[in-house]
Amino acid sequence: MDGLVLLYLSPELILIAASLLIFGLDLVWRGRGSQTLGIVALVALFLSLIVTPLIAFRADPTELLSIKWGNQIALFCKICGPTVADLSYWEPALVADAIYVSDNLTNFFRIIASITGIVVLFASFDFMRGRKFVGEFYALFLLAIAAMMMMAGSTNLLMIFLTLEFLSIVSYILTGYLRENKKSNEAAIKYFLFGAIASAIMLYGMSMFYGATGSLNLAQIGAVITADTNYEVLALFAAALMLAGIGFKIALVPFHMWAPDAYEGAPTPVTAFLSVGPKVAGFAILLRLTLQVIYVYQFDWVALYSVVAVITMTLGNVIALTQSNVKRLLAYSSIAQAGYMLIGVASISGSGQPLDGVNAVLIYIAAYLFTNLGAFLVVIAIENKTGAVDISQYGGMIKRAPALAILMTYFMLSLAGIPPTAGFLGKFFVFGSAINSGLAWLAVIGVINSVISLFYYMRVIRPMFFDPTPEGAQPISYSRWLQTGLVVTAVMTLLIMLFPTPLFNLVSYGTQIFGIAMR
Amino acid sequence: MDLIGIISQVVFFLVAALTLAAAFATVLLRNVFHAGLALVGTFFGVAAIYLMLEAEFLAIVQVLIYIGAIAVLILFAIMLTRSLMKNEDSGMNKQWAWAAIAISTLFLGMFIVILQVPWLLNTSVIGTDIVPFLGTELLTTYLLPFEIVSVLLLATLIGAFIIARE
Amino acid sequence: MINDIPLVYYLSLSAALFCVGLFGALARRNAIAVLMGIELMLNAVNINFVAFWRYGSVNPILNQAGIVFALFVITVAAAEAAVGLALVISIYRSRDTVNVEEIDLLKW
Amino acid sequence: MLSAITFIPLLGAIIILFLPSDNAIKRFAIIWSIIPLILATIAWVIFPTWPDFTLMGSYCPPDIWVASANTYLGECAPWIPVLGIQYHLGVDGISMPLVWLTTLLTTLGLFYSARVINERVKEFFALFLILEMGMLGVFVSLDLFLFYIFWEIGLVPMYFLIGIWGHDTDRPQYAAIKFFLYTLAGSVFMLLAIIALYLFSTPHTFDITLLTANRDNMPWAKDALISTLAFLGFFLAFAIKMPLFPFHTWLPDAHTAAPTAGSVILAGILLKLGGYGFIRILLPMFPGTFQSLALWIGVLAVISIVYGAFVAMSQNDFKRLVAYSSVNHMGFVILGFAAAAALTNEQVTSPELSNYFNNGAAAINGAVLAMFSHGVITGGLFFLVGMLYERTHTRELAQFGGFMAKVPIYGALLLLTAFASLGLPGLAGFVGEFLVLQGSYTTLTALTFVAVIGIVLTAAYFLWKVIQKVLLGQADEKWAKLPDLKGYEILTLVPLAVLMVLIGIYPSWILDTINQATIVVLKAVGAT
Amino acid sequence: MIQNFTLFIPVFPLLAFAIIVLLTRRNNRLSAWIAIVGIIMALVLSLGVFLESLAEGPELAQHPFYAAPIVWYPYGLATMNFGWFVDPIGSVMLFMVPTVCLMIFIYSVAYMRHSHVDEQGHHIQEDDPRYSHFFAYISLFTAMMLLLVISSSLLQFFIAWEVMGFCSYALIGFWSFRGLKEHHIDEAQVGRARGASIKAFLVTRVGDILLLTGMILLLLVTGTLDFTQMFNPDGLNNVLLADSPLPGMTWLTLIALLIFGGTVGKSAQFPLHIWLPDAMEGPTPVSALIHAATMVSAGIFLIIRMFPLFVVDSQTGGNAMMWVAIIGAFTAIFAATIGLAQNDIKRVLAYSTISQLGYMLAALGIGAFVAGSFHLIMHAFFKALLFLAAGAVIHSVGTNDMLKMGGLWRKMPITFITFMIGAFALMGIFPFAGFWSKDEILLEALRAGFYGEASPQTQTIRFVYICLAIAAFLTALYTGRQIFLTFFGKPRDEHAYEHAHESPITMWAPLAVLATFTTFLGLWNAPFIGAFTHYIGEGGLMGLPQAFEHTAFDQLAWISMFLSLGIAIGGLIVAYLIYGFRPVAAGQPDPFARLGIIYKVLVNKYWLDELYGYKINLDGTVQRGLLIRFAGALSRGSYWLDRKVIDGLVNLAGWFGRILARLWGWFDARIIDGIVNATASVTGEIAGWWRTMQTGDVQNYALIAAAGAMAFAIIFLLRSFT
Repeated sequence: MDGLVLLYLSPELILIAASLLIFGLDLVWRGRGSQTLGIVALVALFLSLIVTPLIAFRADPTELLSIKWGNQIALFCKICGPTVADLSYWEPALVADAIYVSDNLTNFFRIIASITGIVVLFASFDFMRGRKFVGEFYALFLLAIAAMMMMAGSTNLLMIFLTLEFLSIVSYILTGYLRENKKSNEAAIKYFLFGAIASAIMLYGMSMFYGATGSLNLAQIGAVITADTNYEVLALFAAALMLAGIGFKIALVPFHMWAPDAYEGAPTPVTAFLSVGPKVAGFAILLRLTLQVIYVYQFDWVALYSVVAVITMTLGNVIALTQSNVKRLLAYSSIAQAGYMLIGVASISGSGQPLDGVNAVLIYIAAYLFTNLGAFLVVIAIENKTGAVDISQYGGMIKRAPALAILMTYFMLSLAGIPPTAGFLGKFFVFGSAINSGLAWLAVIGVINSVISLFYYMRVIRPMFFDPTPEGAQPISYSRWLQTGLVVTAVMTLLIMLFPTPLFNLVSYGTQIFGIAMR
Repeated sequence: MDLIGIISQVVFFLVAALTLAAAFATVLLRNVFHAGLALVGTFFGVAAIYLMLEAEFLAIVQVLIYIGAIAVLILFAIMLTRSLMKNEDSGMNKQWAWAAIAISTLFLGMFIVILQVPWLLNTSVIGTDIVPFLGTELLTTYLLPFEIVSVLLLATLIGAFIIARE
Repeated sequence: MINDIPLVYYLSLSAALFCVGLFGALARRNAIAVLMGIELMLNAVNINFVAFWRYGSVNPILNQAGIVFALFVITVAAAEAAVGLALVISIYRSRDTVNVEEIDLLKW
Repeated sequence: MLSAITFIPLLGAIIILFLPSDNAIKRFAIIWSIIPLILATIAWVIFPTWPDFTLMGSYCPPDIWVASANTYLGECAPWIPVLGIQYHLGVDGISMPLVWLTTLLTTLGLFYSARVINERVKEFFALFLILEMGMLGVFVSLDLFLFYIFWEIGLVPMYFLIGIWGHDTDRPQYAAIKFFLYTLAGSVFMLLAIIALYLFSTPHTFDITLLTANRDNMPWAKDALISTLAFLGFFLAFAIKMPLFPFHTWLPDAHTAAPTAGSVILAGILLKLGGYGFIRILLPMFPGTFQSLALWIGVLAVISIVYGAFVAMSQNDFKRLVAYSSVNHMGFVILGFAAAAALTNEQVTSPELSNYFNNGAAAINGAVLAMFSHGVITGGLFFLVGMLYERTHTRELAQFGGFMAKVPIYGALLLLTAFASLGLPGLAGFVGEFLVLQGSYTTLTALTFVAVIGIVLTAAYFLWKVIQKVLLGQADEKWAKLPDLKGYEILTLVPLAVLMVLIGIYPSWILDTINQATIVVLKAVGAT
Repeated sequence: MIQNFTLFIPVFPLLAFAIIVLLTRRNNRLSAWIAIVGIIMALVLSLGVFLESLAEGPELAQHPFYAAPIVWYPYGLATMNFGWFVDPIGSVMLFMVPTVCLMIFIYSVAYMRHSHVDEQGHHIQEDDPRYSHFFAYISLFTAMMLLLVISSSLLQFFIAWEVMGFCSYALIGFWSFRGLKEHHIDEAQVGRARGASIKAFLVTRVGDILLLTGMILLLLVTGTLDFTQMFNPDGLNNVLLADSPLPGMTWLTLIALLIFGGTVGKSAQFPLHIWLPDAMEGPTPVSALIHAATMVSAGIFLIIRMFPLFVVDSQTGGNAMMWVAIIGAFTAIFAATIGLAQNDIKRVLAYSTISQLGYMLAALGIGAFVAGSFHLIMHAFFKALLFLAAGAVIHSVGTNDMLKMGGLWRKMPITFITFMIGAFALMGIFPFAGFWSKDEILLEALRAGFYGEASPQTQTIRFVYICLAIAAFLTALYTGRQIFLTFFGKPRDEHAYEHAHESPITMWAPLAVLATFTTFLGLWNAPFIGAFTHYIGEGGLMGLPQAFEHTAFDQLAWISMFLSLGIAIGGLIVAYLIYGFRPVAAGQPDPFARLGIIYKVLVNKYWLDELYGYKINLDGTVQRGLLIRFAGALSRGSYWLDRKVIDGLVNLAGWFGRILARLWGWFDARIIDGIVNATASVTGEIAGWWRTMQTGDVQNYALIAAAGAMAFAIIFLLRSFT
């Protein structure tokens, strides 16, 4: 494996190296200087964020700045060896043996993962002040982000299983991080047991695929299955079982039951991470699985995904109506948002139009990322100072922390999909692609759901503006880090709506390899 | 069918029956410690299956790690949580009936798929020892997963330490 | 040896073992028993992989994907067991029970 | 010019956030809201000489340039090229008066609230200016995507205005969320319709002028199912906002709960967004579908008229009565649009049937003028109700009486507004109603006989409930020391009163502007 | 060339109105003067135009003074223009209206000063608290009447018509509110005025919407509302004769009847007459203004303006004119009967006005265009005179009730003389105006009914003649009764009698002027002079050039003249026998009451008020009857519908949700009893219900997940089999 190839693994390697460094430093400083460890983690994440475009660039004289977001693919495969292939489009044959691919989609998710990491770190600096095992927390968190990135890049059943388990295990540890807190413990054990069972079921599905095709690589499995239609039984049966594992990660309905409890129990920064990280990586795997393996049986998986999407949205939105704990409400809200994303996946039609399912999912992910993290940042800011987690305790927030109240309103509106926000753009694309691929009924149900969702999003805002401030409540101050986090997420939520072209370029670059790029 | 074939079939059924019995025991025995021991029995059965499938290295790994490490770990955990002394009544929870029904239909489905799907069948004889090839493959093709697993184990080590430390 | 015992036997054995493991995971009250169930399920999957490798692969010597996968499954199972038991012990320490049904502080 | 008018209020709102003291905010807000009023007046005054399509230093793709020949003060800028979305603003004869009315009512609303609102002043004025931006945006945007965004922007500030500053006796929070949910439920179906239009138009576009211009060779127009569904999507959103009969139940709650300035804007402008939608989107883009459904929409309109009047008659809360009167008046507007839509193609195009064309144009003129004058009249009415509430702290009609003697100036203005509202000729209400009737007798003759009964009912409930109960009869002792209107209150009402009389006596100063646009719309309708 | 300034005629009173309202509200004297100056300038200009049109002569009918410069509003490619239109009958109206109004203005300067005895017992003369308002309203009223007379388009006509309706509402309701300190009017009067004003406005409003509909249908069918273009021959013949949506009726007939509906509302004809008697609650000059000079005559003037429409309709077989005649005649006799039984001096005159209006409509109905218009002009003068005189009586005696008066001729000689002149004119006694115009109508009716050639209408014209004859007799009877009750016989109320005094000069001067007009104006159309007939009749009608044939004063004319004179004097004699011979003593019931049931019916005005459901009692309370109670119920019903049904859809869903929850609870109590009470809506119910799926037991979760995965896998399995 020559040095050049390592370049295409650099984001993950940087993060892993940084986490090892943090472990080491923590050992040496024996618990002091936890703040600097945080800074190290932040620097590592920024580094990986900057390195990704560097990998993606490819000197192209024809382009304006002679820089083209090329699509080299670093393949780590048996036959072709760890070589760098310069492909404009993703032929399965070429990448038949690849275990791990660092292509456009991976780069897209690397950017998303590193941004998630940065924002969640902003949130956790405050939270971690004065707790034990701070160094370990940051190190494990970096590993989790690395696992996310690797999940996006893996095109091999083994790699998918491994990275998924890696992310799960680190998440279990992070969820159970507050040892003395009963809820955190319970959340961790529940998350662990549910996750272990789900991944076992997924494993069984994977073994089925291996049995039928003799290979672990997605592209090869896809080729074999599309070639011979009497594999349809196996393909769908195994895919359904695999959906258990992936569904668990994304928290789609039949597999979502762990989410509300885990979100409520886990420390809030970890909840923020859980609500975005695994969900987004899960969609990366779902995209690869759908587009490369079972793409030919369009009727089946469209039906499956639409049904699951409808149940997920409706159940998520409806139950959220009666929640009074903010974290639990946001849990059900993120389940519902997963439902909207699944509409995008269900309406993938390869029509090459901008309003295609693939673009819709990636845009929705970007929009959801900033909005949800923003909302969690506000929750964290409030919880850090007042420990309030229930909506009723949010009384008169407009007086105590006007900026927080206004931002929370903005984020809630974005989640509900009210226009001047990124959430609206995401929903617009998702419903547009649904109509475009003939699933108009799905769009209608989606739209009704977003109206229902407005009700509980407004329930969060109502006490802030209308209820009187509880007596003896002094204004809420929050650290500079949280401020920067809030500013970043709010500005991005607005910018995505007002000047979406850069995001569209990134997304079309991301989907280029599937030949459904947005011209 | 020659004599060796019959013998091997008999041996397979014997081993399979033993493994399944041990598995059922693990699941049904009320006393968790006895269940732990039954689990060890199952692991031995699985190791035997590997031997029959000419994956000797894996059989040894199974015995060493599963029985040596994981089963022991589980037994320690049982002792640590003193559920040994407490004589719990039936180990089943309220929903075992529903679970039984669901799982039997799942098994039925799996069985149909197993019978139905045209699995790849190219019976080739393994002459030599495959372990060195396994080694090379591990360090060439599957080098990346190998590294990832190492980091995973490190993380687990530290994580378990954080959570369970006194 | 290979053609005496058809592949289907192994697969059905692994399916049975998987279902027993799943039943153990879903029906047992003790958390550790659930863990045992999970281990059973993972073992069943390993049997599956090794069987497919032995019967299915064109060149079982050079292409030992099944065995490699089994190996990784074992290691991950070990890691999972470690974390799982750590969690069980910490739950036991704070709630003095490992009965899964009683761990329902977080609901509705 | 239009971008300036739309975004100056937003700039004002942002500046307000940084102003220290309350009355600094109040003074600033009032002065700041006068700027868009002046700009709108200038735009309207130079209307006859409007350069046909001035490109304010912005580039419009050629087909959009051709299609928006009849809109003025156009501004174009590429916004989201991937989806073909243009930041395309433009104004024509129909939207210009409504833009002007928005700026006027906002200035008056702010001017009045400066004296009345004293707690959480900063939020009130900031939200008010954002609301103004939302409303102005809807009237000026010619791109469906932009239209939808401004449509929704208007909702949030109104929700807070009703919720926070509403009268706590009328469950303001319930009314606020009901308003928000009703309008949102309608507008999300409009979103689906917009997307459907985008997907099924040959050069994928959101541009209103483009969709109207070459509507006939667009796939969505040819396919009956899509055009009907899209039509119903838009219709639902506008009918809820309008409010048309079955969808009106949010209006009384929202009105009674909203603060005075809030309900002035709610009745004055927000109801007109629905009407504007009818004339800008439904009529030009779906003439065939609208024509086939014109009778049913007419029936709903007439029910609104008669039903609104009857329910208003049984109210004993002054504000609720005025709210239901809005349902009554808006019924006429929709009747006008339905009548214009019911014109068959050959009636619109053939020269010898020009009588039908003229009456159709009268219907649209009447509807748009009715919207404008209803904005002025009901704005005035809500101010009067607010002023009465400030003095008597009750809106119970039964407790008033003999105020004509006690507070003569207030009495005179209420008399003028009430009679304008019930459509006395010589005042604003009549001209709009007469034109609508002129148009609707042409096509929906039978329905109009019932609508005309509505006029008598309107007169009945206004005289009976408003003038009889409030002004006439024997004054009660407890109102002995009732103060008459103060300076600022009179100053708020004078512009509206002058407008009412001006429109009533010589309506052609506003109808010239509207008529120009109506002819264009009707010709476009007949183009098939 | 003065006619170019006709548009300024209404401007002067309008200007006066604006000045009074905006500037001189405080100063009563100044406002009165401004109003009078405004009306005088209008009168001067009108007389100028009148004289110029007289000079122009009869062919003014075919090409009148007309211009429509003002573009009121554009609609589509056409525009609606306003301007002025003066034809012969228009010019005569221009002469009559300002003159009578001027008299009323001068009269009301004094009338609006109230005298009352305060605690110390001495008289205080003070102006009405809203003195200037009164003059503002009557200036606006006159301005609108003048605008109506000169309007060139039916829409302009309609606008003036409706604003006049508003002014009548305001003036009738002039005393409908009272400040805390004011005591010039009592509680009952405030209540009655309040009821009367709204009744007047609403009833006329019903008439107005009929006119509005007719007007718009006319605009729809002929494409224009301009008087000059409306009656062009081809427009009238082909377009209007197409069949209208209503069966068996052409467009022309439908429009004509709708327009006549407007007149019925405004001029208080039979079905819609109930508002006029109650409108007496307003100050007397207002009653004079409304019920003599302007408002009611506007209704008749509308029929006169639209007469070509009616003529063509009757020529082409329509029955619009026949209906006008029948309703006119019936109202004449119907109102006259009620007039007999009224004790309020003003109500008698009110019913007499309704009856006389019925006369004019009957004349127009049988085609006697000239006679009808002449009677309109004459009636304006002598009815204004009667009202003002009655006002003088009330002002001095302090009460309206005739039973409390008697023998006033000594105390108020001038009022007595002028009242007598007016009464004789009303009865149609020889030298006075009424005689000539009423006789003319009876003559026309007689000639057309009995001596003209047989035509489908002769039966109706005979019926009309008989009604008019009886009505003439009854008119004489009730006028005589009025004279004897008020002026002759012994004073029945001592207090009222000694309180009575002659009215000041500003009040009796107008009476004198009107009296002179009443006596001499009749000669204008006397049999041999016939100047009026020549001027109005010769030119024919707009669009119908052939003139009204003017039959010489033949021997039949003599007979009908004596016949009508005889009827009038006979009525007077009968009245004298009942009331004059043995004057009614104080406290004695009205001798007419001896008729028993007939009297009761007439006193209760045929119980029409109760039928309509809006009877205003003497004490000012309003007795709600059938129609109004029905409307109230309907409105409460629709409000309930609005609250419960439509708004309740959401709550209804909540109710449905609760049923579902209870059903579920029945067989699974363990889960349900744990539910937090769900929100109102069904989504809330379901949410609360689904929420409990989250039982907290992770194995439960895992089971659902496994079952889900298994379900998907099995479904796919089954699907791939089929």
